[in-house]
Amino acid sequence: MSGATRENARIVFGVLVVLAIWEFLGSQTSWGVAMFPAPSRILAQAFADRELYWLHGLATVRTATIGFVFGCAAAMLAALLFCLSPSLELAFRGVNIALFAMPAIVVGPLLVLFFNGDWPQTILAALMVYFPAMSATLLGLRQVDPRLADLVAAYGGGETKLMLHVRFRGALPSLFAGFRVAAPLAVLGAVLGEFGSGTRWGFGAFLLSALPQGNPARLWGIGLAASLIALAGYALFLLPARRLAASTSAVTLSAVSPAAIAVSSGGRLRRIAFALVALALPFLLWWLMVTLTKVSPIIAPGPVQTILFLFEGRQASAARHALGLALGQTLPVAALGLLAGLAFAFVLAALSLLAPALARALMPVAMVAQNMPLVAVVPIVTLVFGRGVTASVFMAVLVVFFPAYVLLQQGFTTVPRAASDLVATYGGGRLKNLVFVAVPYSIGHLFAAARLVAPQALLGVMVAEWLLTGTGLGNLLNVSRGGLDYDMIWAGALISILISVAAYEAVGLIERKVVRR
Amino acid sequence: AGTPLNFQSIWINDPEFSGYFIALDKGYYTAEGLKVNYIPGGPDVIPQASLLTGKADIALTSLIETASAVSEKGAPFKIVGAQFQKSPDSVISLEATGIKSIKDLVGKTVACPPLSLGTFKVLLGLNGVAEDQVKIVPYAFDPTPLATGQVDAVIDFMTSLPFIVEETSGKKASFILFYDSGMPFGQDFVTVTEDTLKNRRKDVVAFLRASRKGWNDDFADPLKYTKEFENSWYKGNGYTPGAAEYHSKIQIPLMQNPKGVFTIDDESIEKNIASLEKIGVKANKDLFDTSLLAEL
Amino acid sequence: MTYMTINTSPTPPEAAVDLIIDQAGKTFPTPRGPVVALAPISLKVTRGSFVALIGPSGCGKSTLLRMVAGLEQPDDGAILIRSKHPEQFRKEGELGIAFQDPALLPWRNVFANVAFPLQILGRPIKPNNEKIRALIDLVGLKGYEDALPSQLSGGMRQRVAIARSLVSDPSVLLLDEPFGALDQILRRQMNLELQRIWAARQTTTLLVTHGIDEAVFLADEVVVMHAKPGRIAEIIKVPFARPRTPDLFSSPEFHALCDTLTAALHGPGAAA
Amino acid sequence: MTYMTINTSPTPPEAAVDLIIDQAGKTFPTPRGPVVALAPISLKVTRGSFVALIGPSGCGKSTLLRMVAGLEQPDDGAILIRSKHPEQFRKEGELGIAFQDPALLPWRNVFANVAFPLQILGRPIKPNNEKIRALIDLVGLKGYEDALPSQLSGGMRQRVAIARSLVSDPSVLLLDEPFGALDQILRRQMNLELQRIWAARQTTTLLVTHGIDEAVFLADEVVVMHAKPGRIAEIIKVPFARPRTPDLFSSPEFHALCDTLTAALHGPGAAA
Ligand SMILES: Nc1ncnc2c1ncn2[C@@H]1O[C@H](COP(=O)(O)OP(=O)(O)OP(=O)(O)O)[C@@H](O)[C@H]1O
Ligand SMILES: Nc1ncnc2c1ncn2[C@@H]1O[C@H](COP(=O)(O)OP(=O)(O)OP(=O)(O)O)[C@@H](O)[C@H]1O
Ligand SMILES: O=C([O-])O
Ligand SMILES: [Mg+2]
Ligand SMILES: [Mg+2]
Repeated sequence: MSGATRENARIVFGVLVVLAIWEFLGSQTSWGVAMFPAPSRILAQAFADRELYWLHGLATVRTATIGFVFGCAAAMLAALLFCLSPSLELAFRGVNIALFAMPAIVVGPLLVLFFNGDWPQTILAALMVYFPAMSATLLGLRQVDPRLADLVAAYGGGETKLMLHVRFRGALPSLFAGFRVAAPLAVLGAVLGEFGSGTRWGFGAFLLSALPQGNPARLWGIGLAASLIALAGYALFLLPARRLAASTSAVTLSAVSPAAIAVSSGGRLRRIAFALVALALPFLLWWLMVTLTKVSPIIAPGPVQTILFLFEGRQASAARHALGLALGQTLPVAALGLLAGLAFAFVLAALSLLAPALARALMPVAMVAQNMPLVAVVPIVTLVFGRGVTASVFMAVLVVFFPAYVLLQQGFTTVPRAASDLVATYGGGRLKNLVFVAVPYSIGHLFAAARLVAPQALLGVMVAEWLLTGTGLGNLLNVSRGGLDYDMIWAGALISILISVAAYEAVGLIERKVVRR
Repeated sequence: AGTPLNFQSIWINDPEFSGYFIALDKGYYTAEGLKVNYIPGGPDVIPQASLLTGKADIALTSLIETASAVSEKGAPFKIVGAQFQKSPDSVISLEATGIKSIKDLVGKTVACPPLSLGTFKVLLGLNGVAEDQVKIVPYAFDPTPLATGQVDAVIDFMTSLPFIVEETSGKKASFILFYDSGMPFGQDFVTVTEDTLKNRRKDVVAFLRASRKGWNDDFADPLKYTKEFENSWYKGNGYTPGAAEYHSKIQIPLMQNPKGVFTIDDESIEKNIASLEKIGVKANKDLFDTSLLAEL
Repeated sequence: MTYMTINTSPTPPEAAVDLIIDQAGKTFPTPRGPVVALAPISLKVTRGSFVALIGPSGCGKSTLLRMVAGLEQPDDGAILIRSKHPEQFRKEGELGIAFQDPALLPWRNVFANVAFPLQILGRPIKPNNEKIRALIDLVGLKGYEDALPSQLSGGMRQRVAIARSLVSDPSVLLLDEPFGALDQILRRQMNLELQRIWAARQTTTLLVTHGIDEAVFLADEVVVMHAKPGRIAEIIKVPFARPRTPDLFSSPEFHALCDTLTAALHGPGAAA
Repeated sequence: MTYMTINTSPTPPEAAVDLIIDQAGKTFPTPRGPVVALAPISLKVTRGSFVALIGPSGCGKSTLLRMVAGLEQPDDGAILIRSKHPEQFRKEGELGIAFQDPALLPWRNVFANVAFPLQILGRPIKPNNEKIRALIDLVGLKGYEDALPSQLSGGMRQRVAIARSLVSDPSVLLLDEPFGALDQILRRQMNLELQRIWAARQTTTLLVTHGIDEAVFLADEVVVMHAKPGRIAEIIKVPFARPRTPDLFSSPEFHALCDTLTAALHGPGAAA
């Protein structure tokens, strides 16, 4: 039996043990019966519900697929444009982050207002997909081997030829990493959208209707089924990506670090100028949208109204106070969530180098956890972590780690063999390879991952606040929508987006410091 | 009238809306010349907002949100009827916990939806309980914490939860209506904008009339429709037949009024306004327009 | 200003000048301060001549070639190929280049790598199939058309790059140590082939090499460079008649010239 | 089974064998079918001897070196260094290697690239500062300690790789065409330095080279390989006394041996 087979056998054994323990806890303990249903019960319930699974599942798959296609198409197009014109990327950075960092609790109700049918959840899925997929693709397009760029230039090829013949092909593994991020996120977005939008079909709707029925086996079954669909989406793009990565990484090491290539150039003044444009553009688009659609200002206040809400009139100081209080609760936890999420993503990605079989075994578990609708796991999370900071950070990690993990793992797989060979000849094992080669080589991916996590962490904590702790910005926004207090909602969204942008830029600043020494 | 009447519901399809389903299925709306387009609700669906964007012409809303939108944001809403005379909002607990009145919540943990938090706190105050005497945690529609004893009580509609908790935990559950504890509110108020009221008054009246017919059918034989809708309107909504039956029956007394379902009169308006005042929401009688009911 | 002019042996007075380098130098800014890769140098190369560049490691040979290809901008001065700026000239598809590092596209097999310049130049591949195969054959890689770079040895990769530099039938050819990873037998073969191709097409060729014998065998003139700063130290004409045959390698005149060149390389100003 | 044994000239009968290659061959599976990079070969190298490998491009020299370093597994047979499997042996930090490609880590400057093996081996850098600087000096890169690979010429990069291969004081040294990108002057210098280091530390050395003169100058024995399939054709002893000085290059015996080697390379079984 080869080493790999033996390791796989050990993992199968491990999985069986875990299942057995789960079965025992889920059927023999009172709390298990109530909130941690045994696999057998989940399966039995799912079998009884099979017709519903079919109806709801079909809707979710359709919504997620359409959202995936739209989101990825937009991501690819945007990445292409941003690669061709880094200035454009700088200018649109604010819009990009805003699209990504917009809390679902805020977007959901708005989408439901302006779109009919399956569109709200489809658009939510596309929105969740867009930014991570765009980031991954852009990273791949940018990290072109300078030797190949020289070759194209020497034959008179311009940016178009370079794009066509080198960048596209070189970015394929990253594109597939983007797809791998996007597929589960599309499912998550669809489920989240269905959960809120009042649609009748889809796992989100199924979940919502199952939730008050006190039937944890059904709840977990729905969650696991949604996770499996997400996992299938992930796996779909994993196999071709593996093959692609092998044929894409250069045989020899380029003299230029790939991360150094992707770091945007330009003087400080230019960067500041574009940062201002980036800041202004979302406001401009916001104003345009509000003005053109002529929506009631009660629901869609423009930028001016929102700023006035915060700084003028009787309610301003009360509003600022409420927001300040909420932020004071949310921000520290979000910072923790960011670090914890990144750390978890890093550990998981590192395991894919250090203990590939273990990583293969952990991956589905982590994916299921990430895609398990949070509402379904609230009771068990509460049981294990309570309702304090730990629980919030845990929920944030669940929400956050996945895109970061995929990007990191992608970075690790593009390391040219020549570099790993060097470590091997000096007796270095996987750990040294990770520390001395894989991490520095894919430092660009590491920072890209951190930039993704920064806005996500805030969102994750807000979800936890809404479901678990009833504090902070997440709770404030949730409560405000009941009171139709859209001024507060937009103000809160605005502030959370500004914070996300700031975090994103801070990561970029650190990257520039680290990469260009 | 060829223009459809978009009707925004307040929650996902369940027995809470049987009357409308009956009216739809039996063609009561069509008979009135209406083309009603039923839009289900959900956690992200804010019916008042649907009215404001024009997505809906008529909506079921909660009073607190509607009233505060009118008084604080100047929203042009009018309430033309109330589906529930008494709101099903309740404190629900296991009987064994011994919570018989709001006072008994002292020292207990209560799961409360963030949206109801303000109301609940006032309710505590009205019953002489200080806020910090009760531990309040967020509630997200899941009865598991109650069934497992993670919390002592939850704030939710009593229309299905007590049944479900009894089924799953095997223990008797009980509820205390907010209505009966100093907070008399109605629920699922039929709401329109002033524009709609002006331009489509006839349609709104017709809607109320047809809907009332539907509800009357339901009151006459709730179980018949529960069965009937199991594979149509309710399909996929997670209810067991038992829970649906329980829901259908228990809600009827909360809706019925000698003058017919949807009735609002001076007395109920006063009660509702008084309750609003208790939680600090200003409202006056103009919020309600009872003249349409008079035309039914 | 004086030019160091290089002509093919019996120069007709009107011989066109293909390459003019006029006081072009290159200094790289680095965090540790500017590095002078090449002091301003001037050079003229007439059409169809074969010029070899030799000089110690780091003396700016690659930098010079990259400037001629328009991949680096000279700090001052100018570079003109056939009266055009390099950026303009290379668009015409008349430039062939083999870098010091083979720079193959890892996802393309040998055939597609050799064909790559044609694609960049927007020329069709199909009609050139035969030519591509012939070039692959020429560099001894027949049978490896479908192999990926990762499946080739170091010398094989370099040979792919040589074939690629010739595929566009360039009229100006820049070769940066193209035979560095080849054994002597193959190297001699490639020298002969290169001479044949050059003669047949009158390709103006700049060859960077560390092989003094190779330089003497192939070139009309050998440009000897010195380092610190990189500069042209001397230009030595090679008087041997064309076509040159392998017995030249064993002729005493050949050895004498090689010795002269070795001395020039060692010359008084030559830094280690 | 017969071994081709290589010994340092006056072999004491008990001379330890550092490297045993026993019927080790390597076939790469490719989509186009298996490629025999190396037919099963056997070879013994005694401790402290210097062996040069020469052979045409693609004959399996790099593959052989990579198998010795444990980077490729032989299909069959075995390879033992000091009675250990390569994977085991290299952990001891007794192996030094310079690949055909310099493989510098682009984010590390010259100093840190040279120091890299020490870090992998878990040895401290500080106490070795002087040694690292001396090695950088040895390869002529004094003053470039802080330069990044992208700021170096091709030959300079290769020299960094040479310095790196020596930094761990290896007792077994594998060098894959380390001087390919160097000019002849520097190459001779490096040849002499390599001989000095080898002699001082009795480092068992395997050197892949295309320079027949280099092979003869440095090696105790020259392994001549042929291609298609890659195999050992002949092993030729080099009888010249140690230490060898540059005048050896001009001695008639030296030239005679080089001619013998050239003939062996061309030999009847040598494919193009
Ligand atoms: N991008 C760069 N940044 C900084 N310095 C550079 C850069 N490119 C080259 N140099 C420096 O310029 C000098 C000349 O480099 P070049 O590559 O032209 O040398 P070369 O003659 O081709 O040497 P070799 O024979 O080793 O290839 C070297 O000292 C090198 O360090
Ligand atoms: N990973 C691989 N996959 C398939 N074939 C390979 C692989 N590595 C090497 N080969 C083949 O094995 C043969 C020997 O390659 P190797 O690199 O050992 O040659 P070499 O003697 O070092 O040549 P050179 O002097 O050109 O570097 C070549 O024909 C090459 O195509
Ligand atoms: O259902 C949620 O994942 O929030
Ligand atoms: Mg060079
Ligand atoms: Mg090799």
